[in-house]
Amino acid sequence: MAQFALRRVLQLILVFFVVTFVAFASLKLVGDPLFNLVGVISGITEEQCEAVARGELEDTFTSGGNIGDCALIQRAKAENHLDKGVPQRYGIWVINMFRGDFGTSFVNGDEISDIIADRLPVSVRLIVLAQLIALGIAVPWGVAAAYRANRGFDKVSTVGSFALLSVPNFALGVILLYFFSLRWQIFPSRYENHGWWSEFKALILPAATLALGLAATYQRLLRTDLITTLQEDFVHMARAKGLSDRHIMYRHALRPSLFSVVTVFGVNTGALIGGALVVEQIYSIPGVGTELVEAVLRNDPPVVVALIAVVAVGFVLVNFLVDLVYAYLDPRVRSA
Amino acid sequence: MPDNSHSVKQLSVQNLSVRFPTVRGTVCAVNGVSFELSQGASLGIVGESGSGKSVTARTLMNLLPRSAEVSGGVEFEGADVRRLARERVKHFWGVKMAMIFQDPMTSLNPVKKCGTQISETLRYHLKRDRKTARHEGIDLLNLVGIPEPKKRFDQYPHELSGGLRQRVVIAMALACDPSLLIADEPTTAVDVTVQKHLLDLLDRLRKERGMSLILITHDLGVARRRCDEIAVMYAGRIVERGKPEDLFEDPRHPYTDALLRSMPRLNTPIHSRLEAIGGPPPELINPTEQCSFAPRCTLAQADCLQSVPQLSGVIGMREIACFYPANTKRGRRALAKNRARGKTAAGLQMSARRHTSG
Amino acid sequence: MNVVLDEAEAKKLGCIFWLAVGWLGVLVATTSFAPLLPIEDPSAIATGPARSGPSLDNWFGTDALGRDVFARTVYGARVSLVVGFVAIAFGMVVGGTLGIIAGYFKGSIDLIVNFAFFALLSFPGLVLALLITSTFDRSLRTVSLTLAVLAVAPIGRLARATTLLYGEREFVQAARVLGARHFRIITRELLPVVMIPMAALALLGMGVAIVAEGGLAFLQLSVEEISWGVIINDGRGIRDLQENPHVALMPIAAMFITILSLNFAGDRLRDYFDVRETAF
Amino acid sequence: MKSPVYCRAVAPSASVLLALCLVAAACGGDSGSNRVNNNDTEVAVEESDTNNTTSNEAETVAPTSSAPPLEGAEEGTVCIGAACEEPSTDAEIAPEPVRGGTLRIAVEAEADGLNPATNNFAVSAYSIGYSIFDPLFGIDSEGNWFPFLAESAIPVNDGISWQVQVREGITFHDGTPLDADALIANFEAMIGDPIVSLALAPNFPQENRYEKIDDRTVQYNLIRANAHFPVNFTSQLGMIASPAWLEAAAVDQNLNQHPVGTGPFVLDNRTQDVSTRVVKNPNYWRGSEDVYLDAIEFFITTDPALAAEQLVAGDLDLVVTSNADAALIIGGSDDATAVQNVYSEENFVMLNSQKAPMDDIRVRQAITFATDREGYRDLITQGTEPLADSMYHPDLIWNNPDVVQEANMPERAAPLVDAYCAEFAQNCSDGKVKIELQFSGPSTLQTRIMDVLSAGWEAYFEIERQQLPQDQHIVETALGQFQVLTWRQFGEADPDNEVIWLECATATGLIALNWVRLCDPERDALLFEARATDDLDRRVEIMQQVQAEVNAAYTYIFLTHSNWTVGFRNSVKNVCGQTGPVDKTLLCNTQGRGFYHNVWIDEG
Repeated sequence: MAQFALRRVLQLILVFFVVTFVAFASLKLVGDPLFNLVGVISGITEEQCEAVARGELEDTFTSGGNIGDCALIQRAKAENHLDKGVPQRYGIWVINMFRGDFGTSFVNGDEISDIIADRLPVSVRLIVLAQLIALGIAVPWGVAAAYRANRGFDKVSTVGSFALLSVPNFALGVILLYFFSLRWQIFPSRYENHGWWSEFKALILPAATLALGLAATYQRLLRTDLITTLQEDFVHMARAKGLSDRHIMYRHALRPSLFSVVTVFGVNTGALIGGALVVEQIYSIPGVGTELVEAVLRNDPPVVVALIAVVAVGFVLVNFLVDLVYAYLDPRVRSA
Repeated sequence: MPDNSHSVKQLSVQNLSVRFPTVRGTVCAVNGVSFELSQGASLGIVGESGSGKSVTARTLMNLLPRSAEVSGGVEFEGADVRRLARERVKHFWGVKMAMIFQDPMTSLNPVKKCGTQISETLRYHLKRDRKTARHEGIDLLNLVGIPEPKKRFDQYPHELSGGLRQRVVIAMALACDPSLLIADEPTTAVDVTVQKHLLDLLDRLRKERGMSLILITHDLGVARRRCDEIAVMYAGRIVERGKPEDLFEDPRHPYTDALLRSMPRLNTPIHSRLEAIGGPPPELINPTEQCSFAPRCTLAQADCLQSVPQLSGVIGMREIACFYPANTKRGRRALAKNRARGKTAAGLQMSARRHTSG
Repeated sequence: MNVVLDEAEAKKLGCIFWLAVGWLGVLVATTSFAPLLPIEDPSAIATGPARSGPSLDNWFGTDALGRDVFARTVYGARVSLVVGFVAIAFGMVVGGTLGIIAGYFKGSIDLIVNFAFFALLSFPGLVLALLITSTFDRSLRTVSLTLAVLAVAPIGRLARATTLLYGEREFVQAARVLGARHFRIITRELLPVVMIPMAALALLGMGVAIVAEGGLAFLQLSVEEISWGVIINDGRGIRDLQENPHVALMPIAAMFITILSLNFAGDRLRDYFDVRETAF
Repeated sequence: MKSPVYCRAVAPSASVLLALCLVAAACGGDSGSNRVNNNDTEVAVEESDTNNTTSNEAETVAPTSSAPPLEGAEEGTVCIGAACEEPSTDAEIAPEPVRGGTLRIAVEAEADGLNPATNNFAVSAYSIGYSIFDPLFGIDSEGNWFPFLAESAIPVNDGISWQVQVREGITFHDGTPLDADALIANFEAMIGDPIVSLALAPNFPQENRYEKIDDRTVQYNLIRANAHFPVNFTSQLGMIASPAWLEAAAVDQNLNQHPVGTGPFVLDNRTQDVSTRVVKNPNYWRGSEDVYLDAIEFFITTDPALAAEQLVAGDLDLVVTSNADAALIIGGSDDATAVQNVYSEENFVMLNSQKAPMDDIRVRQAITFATDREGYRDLITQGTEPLADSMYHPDLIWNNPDVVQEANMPERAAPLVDAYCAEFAQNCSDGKVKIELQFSGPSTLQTRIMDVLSAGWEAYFEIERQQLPQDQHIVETALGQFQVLTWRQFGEADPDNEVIWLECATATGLIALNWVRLCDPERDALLFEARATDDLDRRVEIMQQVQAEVNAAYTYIFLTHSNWTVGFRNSVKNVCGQTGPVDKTLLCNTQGRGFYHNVWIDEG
C-alpha cells in the first residue's frame, strides 16, 4: 500500500510538471498577453520602438503624446518575465508556485489563488451534484435492467440509455434551460449563491445536464457488470439463503459490479473539473471551466496555466481516490 | 429435536419436469423425475454434468431462471413448494431448506466478510439483532469445525483456504437450522483430504441435527458411504435408484455400470485403463422419444430407439429404467448381439478393446 | 435474474445494427454528392423569408439570415463527418500504434507511453482544443487534428489493455517461441485481435468527436465552414429558439440520429465480438 | 449568443475613446457602448433652436453652449410597455417612492477594474461606476451640462482655460475630503495613465495643464479654446475618486476592484465575472433619504437575449442593451417596459484610406455602392434600428437631409471595379478586387453581419475574412492594419466630441483614433472653428459641411442608427427620474450609463 501511494504521488508530481509545462509552452503561442498589460500600444513592434528612439518615427500619439510608450512596453515585459524564454519563465513560475504565489491575472490584477478559491468550489459542487444525480439514476436503473436482462424493460432502457448518450450535452443544456428556467420558470435562469439552497437550485439544471449522459454511461457499464456478477455462484448462494431479490441485488451483487462504473466515474470527474465548461457557459456558472475559457480567450497566461494545473492535479487526485474506492469495493485489492 | 426415524416422508417430488426455451429450441433439462425423501435421510443424486441433477436441486430451491417451465409437484413437509415459489413466500428457502454449492471459492461473496454472510441470514430470516447474530454466527463457525471462529468471522473469504471456505458455506447454510440440506457437489473443488473431512462433517451434522440431505455429485464414490439411497440421473431422468450397496455391487442400468467402470477402485489393477463413456453427450434440446442413453449404450437395441423406458421396480427398493439391464440375461444377450454386429442399434462402434459388461 | 443468458441472441448483429449502418450509409452518400443534389447554396442568404418554418421550398425552414437549413444541415454533415472520421483515424493510428507497442514490449516503453496517455487524459480535453484552435486557426484540418489528439489517449489505452491481455495468450507466446520477429507478431498476431475492440470504440469515438466539434462550435471555436455544431450554435440564441427553433433542432436531430447510429453500431459490434464495455 | 469572454478582454486596455469604438465594433450590436461625453440629446427637449439655454440657477455657472439639438425628439425615444404611462422624467409628481429593496441589473460584460483613472469604462463599468462615483458634471434631461460635484465652472481667456470649483463639505467613502487637491490627484492619475490619457491629453498642452486657484478651485488650461469644456467631465473622466485610494491603487492593482468615491452607494462585495453588489451610502452628501434603494446587484450576463429572458422571467429587474433580440424580447413582454433610444451612435463599415486597395476612392465607392444596407437592417437588426444616411440622425439639427448614404446600387460598382482592376491587376483576381474583411470573434452576431455584408459585396470583391480576437482586432484597427471592418461611433449629441475621430492630429502616427486615417486640413479648420464658437447656427452650418465631406470621402458606409434599450420590469419605477443636485433631472438612457439611486421597486 505504501509503495502504491508513493507511486501515485510520483505520478501526481510528474503529471503536474508535464501538464503545466505543456500549457506554458503552448500559451507562448497564444496571442500576445501584452495587450492586457499595456493596451493597444502592445501592437507596437520592437523595430518601431527603435525607430522612435532614433527619431525616425513619430511617437505613438501625435497630439499630446505619450513619450516613452516603448519604455512602458519594455517595463511591462520585464516585470512579467515576458522577455524571457519559455523554460526560464516556467522555472520562475514553478518556484513561485511552490512558495504559494500563483501570481496575478494580467487582466485585472486578481490574485490567482483568489480566483481558484472562488471558482473551484463552485465547479466541485456542480460536479459532485452531477455525479450524485447520475449515480442516483444509474444505480437503480442499471439494477432494474440487469435484474431482467434482455427483457422488455431492459430493451426499452437500452434504447433509452443510448438515446441519452447520443444527446449532445450542449443541446440538452440549451433545451433544459429554455424550458425549465425560462418558459416554466421552475429553476432560476441565473447562477446565484445566497446560501446553499439558492445555489443548489441554480445548480440542479446544469448538474442534470451533465448527469443524464453520465447516468446512461454508468447504467450501461453497471448493467453489463451486474449481468456478469449475477451469474456468479455467490449470487445463487445468496438466493439459496432465501434472501430477497432486492437484498441480493443491492447487498450482494451491486458492490462487486461497480468497478467499471468507478473507473469511469474517476475519469469523468477529473475531466469534468475543466470539461464542464460548455455547460458552465450555458448556465453562466462561475466555475473553473468558464474561467479557463475566458482566460484563454483574453490572453491571461498565468490564470490559464494555474487553472490547467488545478485541473490536472484534480484529475490525478480523483483517480487516486478511485484506487482507494477499489480497495473499499474489493477487499482482495487491499491485501494485494 | 426432529424425529430421527426415516419413515416420516419429508420431501416428495412427483413427475418433475423442467424446460428452458431457447432460440435453438427447448432444453429439456429434467424429464419426469420423481423421488421421495424421509426425514433425516440422505439421498445421493449422481450423474454427469447436464444430467439434470443440479437443475432438480435448483428447482427445489427455487433458483431457476424465470424462463424455466416447470411441471410436476414438489411437496415439502406438507407444503406445495412450487406454490410457495409462486407466492414469493419469504423465510422458507434458507430456513427450512438450504443449499450449498460446488465451489467454495465462488459461492462466497468476495467483498463481504465471512461472518457477515452468515449473520446476514440470521438477521434476515430470524430477525436477530446484530450482536446476537454475531454470537450465533461464531457458534456456527465453531460447529462446522473452523478454528479461531472469532477471527475468521471478521475475515474476507479470500483470506481463507478452500476447505475452510466450504465450511463457512456449510455454516451459512445451517444458520437457520434447515430440515433439508441440498449439497451440490460440495467437495468437487477441494482436495481429496479435505473432501473426506467435509463429507464427514456433513454426515455428522445430519445425524446430530436430524436433518435430511440431498447430496448431488458426479462421483458415485462420494455418494456411496454417505447416502441411504442413490439416484443416478441421465439426461434429465432418473435411470436407476437403489441402496448404495446394491448399486455398487450390482449395477443394472448400463449407464450406472459404465459410471462404475470409469471409477478408480481399490481392487482394479493398477495399470488397467479406466473406461471413458463413449459416444455423444445426450441431446437435451428437443429430445426424440427414445432412451436418451441409447446412443452411447453398448447394449442398445432397436426398441431402445423407439420409446423411453420407464423407471420400474426390480427388487425391493431398487428401480431402473432400461429395457436391457446390464448384468442380466437380457442385457448380456443384447451385448452379444451388438458385438456380433460390430455396432449398436444406435450406430455406436463396438470397440474391440472395450470391456464387456456381460 | 437470468442464470442462463441467451448467448445465441448476443451473437446476432440484429436489425438495429443494420438500421444504424443504413443511416450512416445514406448520410455518407448524401453528403458526398451534396453539390450534385438539387439543394440551395448553404451560405446563400435570403433564399426564403428569414426565420420561417419548414415548407416545401425550405424543407427544414430558414434561419435568421434566410438561409436554407436543409442545405446547411446536409453540408454541415460533411464537415462533422470528416472531423469525426479524421479524428478517429488519427487516434487509431497513433494511439493504436503506441498502445500496442507499449502493451507488447512492456517495461519502460510501456511506462512512458502509459504515462503520456495519463497526462493527456488529465489535460481537460476541450481546454486543449481551445488552446489549439485559438492558437492556430480554425481550419478543418486544425480542428480535426485537435480532436484527433484527444482521441489518442482513450484509444491508446484500450489498445494497450487489449495487447496486454492477448500478449499472454498461447498464440502469441507460440509465435514468440517460434522465433517470429516482433514486427510480425504485432502485425500478424496482435493487430487483428486488437483491431476489433478498437473498431468498436472507434465507432463510439466518432460520435464523441462529432459532439466535441459541436462543443467547440458552442464556444465558437470550431471550423469556419458549416458544420452541425456551427449551425446549432447559430440557432441556439434564446430568441432563435423561440421564433425558429428548427434552426437548432434540425441539425441537433441529425446529429442525434447519427450518434445514436454510431453508438448502436459500435455496441452491437462490441457485443458481437464479445468485448467488454471499457472505461474510456 | 455571445460568450462572456470577448467583450471583457477589451476593457482594461483600450483608452476611453478606443473603448467606445472598440466595444462598438467588436461586440457589435450585442454589447454596450461607451462614450466620453454624455450630452446626448435623445430625450425630448422643448426649446428647439434657442441658443445658450442655460437653466442653471447658480449664477457662477457658465452658460453652456450645447444647444438642444433636437427638432422633433419624440420619435427618438420610444417607450414600450405598461410602465410607460407613468411620468418618467419628473420625480416630484411621481407617486410616493417605496424605499428599500435590491435592484438586480444585468450588465453585459465585466469591468476589469473600477478605477476611473486607470480602467477603461464600458457600459457595465458605467452602471456600477455611477453608483459609487459622482461625476464632476452631469447632463440634465434637456441635454445641458450642470455642475454635479462641482459648484461651478467658469471659462477664462475665451475658453482656453476653465476654473472648476467643487462643492463644500463633501467627503469620500473613506473620509477623505473632496477639494482642489483631490481634483488634481484625479487629473494627474488620468493623464499619467498610458491608456486613459489618450482621451485627455490631446486637449491639453505638455506643460502647465492646471493651476490650483484655492482650496476648492482648479483651473484647467487647454490647448485651444473650447466653449463646451465641462461636458468632457460628465463621463469617466469626471468621476472623482478618493485621492488616498488612487494612490494606493497605483501600487496595488487589486485595489481597482474596491473603488472609493463619493457616490450614493458603497461597494459591498464583488466577484469577478459574476456579480457586484453595492449598498446604500448612509452618509451620502446629498442626503441618504434621496437614495431609495437599499442595494443594487449587478450581474454579468454576457448574452443580452438571455438577460432579456431573465428579465421577463423575473430573475432580473433591469437590462440595458443595444441587442436586437433582447430589445424584441423585452418589447414583446407584458411584464416589462422598454425605453428605446435611436439617437445614438451609427453602425457603419469602415474603410482604411491608407491601405490598398482602399486607398483608392474608386474601390471605396464601389464597395459602398455594393453594400446591402436593407439586408443589414432587416436581417441583423430585425428592423429595430433605422437606416443611417450619415453620421447624424435626421432628427438632429446637425443633420443635412441632402446628405444621403449611397448604397444598394450595385450597378454603379461594376465600372469602378473594372477600372480599378485594369490599373491594379495585382490587387484583383478574376475581375474582383481582393479585400480583407476583418472582424472580431468568435461571435455569432459578427459572423452573421459578415455573412450579410459579404453577400452584397461578393459580386465585385473577393473577400478574405480575418477573424481576430477582440484585443487584436482593436490593436490592428488602432495601428491601421486593416482594410475593411465594421464599427460603431458618432451620434454624439454635441458634435464637438467627434472631432477627435476626424482631425488630422489623430490620423497619423502609430496609433490613430482617426481610424480611417483620412486627414483634411481644411476640415480641421472647420472643426476647430466650431469648437470655439457658441454660435449655434454657425456650428450647424459647419457640421453639415463636415457631414457632407465625410460622406464624399467614402471612408464610412453608414448602415443603421444603433438602438439603445433600457428594459425593466413593470415593478421598477422611476427609471427616468434620477435627480442630480440643484433640482436637475438627469438625462435618461444615455446609452446604458444609468444612475439608479432614485429608482424604487413597487411590487404592488
